[in-house]
Amino acid sequence: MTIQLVFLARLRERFGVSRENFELPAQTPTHTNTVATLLAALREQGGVFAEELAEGRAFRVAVNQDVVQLDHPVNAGDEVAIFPPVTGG
Amino acid sequence: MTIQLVFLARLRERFGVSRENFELPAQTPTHTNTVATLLAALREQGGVFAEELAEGRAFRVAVNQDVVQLDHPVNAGDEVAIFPPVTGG
Amino acid sequence: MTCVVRVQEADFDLGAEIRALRLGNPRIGAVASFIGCVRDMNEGDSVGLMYLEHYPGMTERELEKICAEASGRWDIFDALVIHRVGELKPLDQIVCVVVTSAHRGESFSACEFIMDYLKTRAPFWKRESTPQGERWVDARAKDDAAAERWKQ
Amino acid sequence: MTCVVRVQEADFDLGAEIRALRLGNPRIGAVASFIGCVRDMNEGDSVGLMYLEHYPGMTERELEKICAEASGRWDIFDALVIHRVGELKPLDQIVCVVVTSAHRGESFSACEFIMDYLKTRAPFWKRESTPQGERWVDARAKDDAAAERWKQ
Repeated sequence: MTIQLVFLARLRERFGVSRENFELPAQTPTHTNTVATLLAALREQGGVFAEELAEGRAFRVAVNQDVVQLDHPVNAGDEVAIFPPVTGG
Repeated sequence: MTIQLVFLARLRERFGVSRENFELPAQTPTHTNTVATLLAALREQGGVFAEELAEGRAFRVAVNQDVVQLDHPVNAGDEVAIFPPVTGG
Repeated sequence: MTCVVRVQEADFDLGAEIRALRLGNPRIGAVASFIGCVRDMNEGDSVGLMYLEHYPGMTERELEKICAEASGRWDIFDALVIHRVGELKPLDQIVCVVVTSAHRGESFSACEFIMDYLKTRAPFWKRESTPQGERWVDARAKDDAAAERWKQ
Repeated sequence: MTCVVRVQEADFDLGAEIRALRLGNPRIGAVASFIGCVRDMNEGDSVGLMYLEHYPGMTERELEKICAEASGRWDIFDALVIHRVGELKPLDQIVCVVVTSAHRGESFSACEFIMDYLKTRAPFWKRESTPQGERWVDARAKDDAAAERWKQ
């Protein structure tokens, strides 16, 4: 299944991309995609992805523009944004 | 001894005067003038003074432009203002 | 800390006051401000004209004391208080308070503190004209409670 | 309750925004407002240009959610948030929040609440140019603590 990834601010610069389509293994009765499975798939790319998205690093994930936790489901067509803690105002 | 009385807002209107000199008995070794003795002297005038300055009525007293309590001394030449609770802003 | 207090009949322009305070102090990161204005309703009655009386001399001293207290409690750059007196009508501005600081928490707290103390300590009195005639506005217990909480 | 959110590169005029909100609502008795601006120093380094990035779409939604939460907690008439993005320099305005209400307590609380939540939830990121080069500003634990206190 295809989702749309969005990277912002420092992570956009580190990954060198702001928006891209990403292929996740299709869901099956025994495999549900969540933020956690997506992050695992991204880390498998190695390099800056493995580094910046390592557990314990400070980043946030929004699915369809709502900030969510690791167990939140990820479905085909979702927009999943990954970004550093916010620093506005 | 002479002090200067200032009445403001509703009390100015009720007493029909905004500023006047007032004679208090001179201080002696056994008699000290305070806000309390001044108020007693004003109440003795009767009428609206007795009514508006009765104990339990809501008014404030400032001596030389500082709000004070009943036991604050009053000396010759002091400016003593009596006014309702404030309602600015 | 700079403290400016003005008691005046004339209206004021909050935007211009803030620009003047900020001009030339690039350390200011936060500006909290408040405007109090005349509503056309109070205690259920429609209000026409309003008259604001004060105690000249004491008013300015009290406002300066209030600002000095705020600057003793919080790290702020400026405190500005403008309070109008005389005749006012619905929609008119009555008072503004502006506080500047490096970070927002200090300016918010100091601004609200100044307003709460101003409402209970500064010698201003409002007289409203209603369809039932003129009346002096009573002090509100709510204002005393608002000022009281800063004593904790 | 009216909630207006604007994310824009252009500067804003707080005085004009307040006048527009007050126009035609004579029930407004209190206007609390806040401006955040670029300081020329941050974390001890002098700052030149600053760049503000955001997440279009989500930003507006978050700001509207923050304002709706404020209006659920306090009795307010209007909440206005303007947040700038793009290149900014020292002394530039970054953000303003304006809240109107009948009495002052509600507008003060709602205005500070909106700023505290904005700082921790709205997807904006600051990148500063310092003499040592460009750097993304780190989130401040102090901001998380400020937002946390409203959960009591």
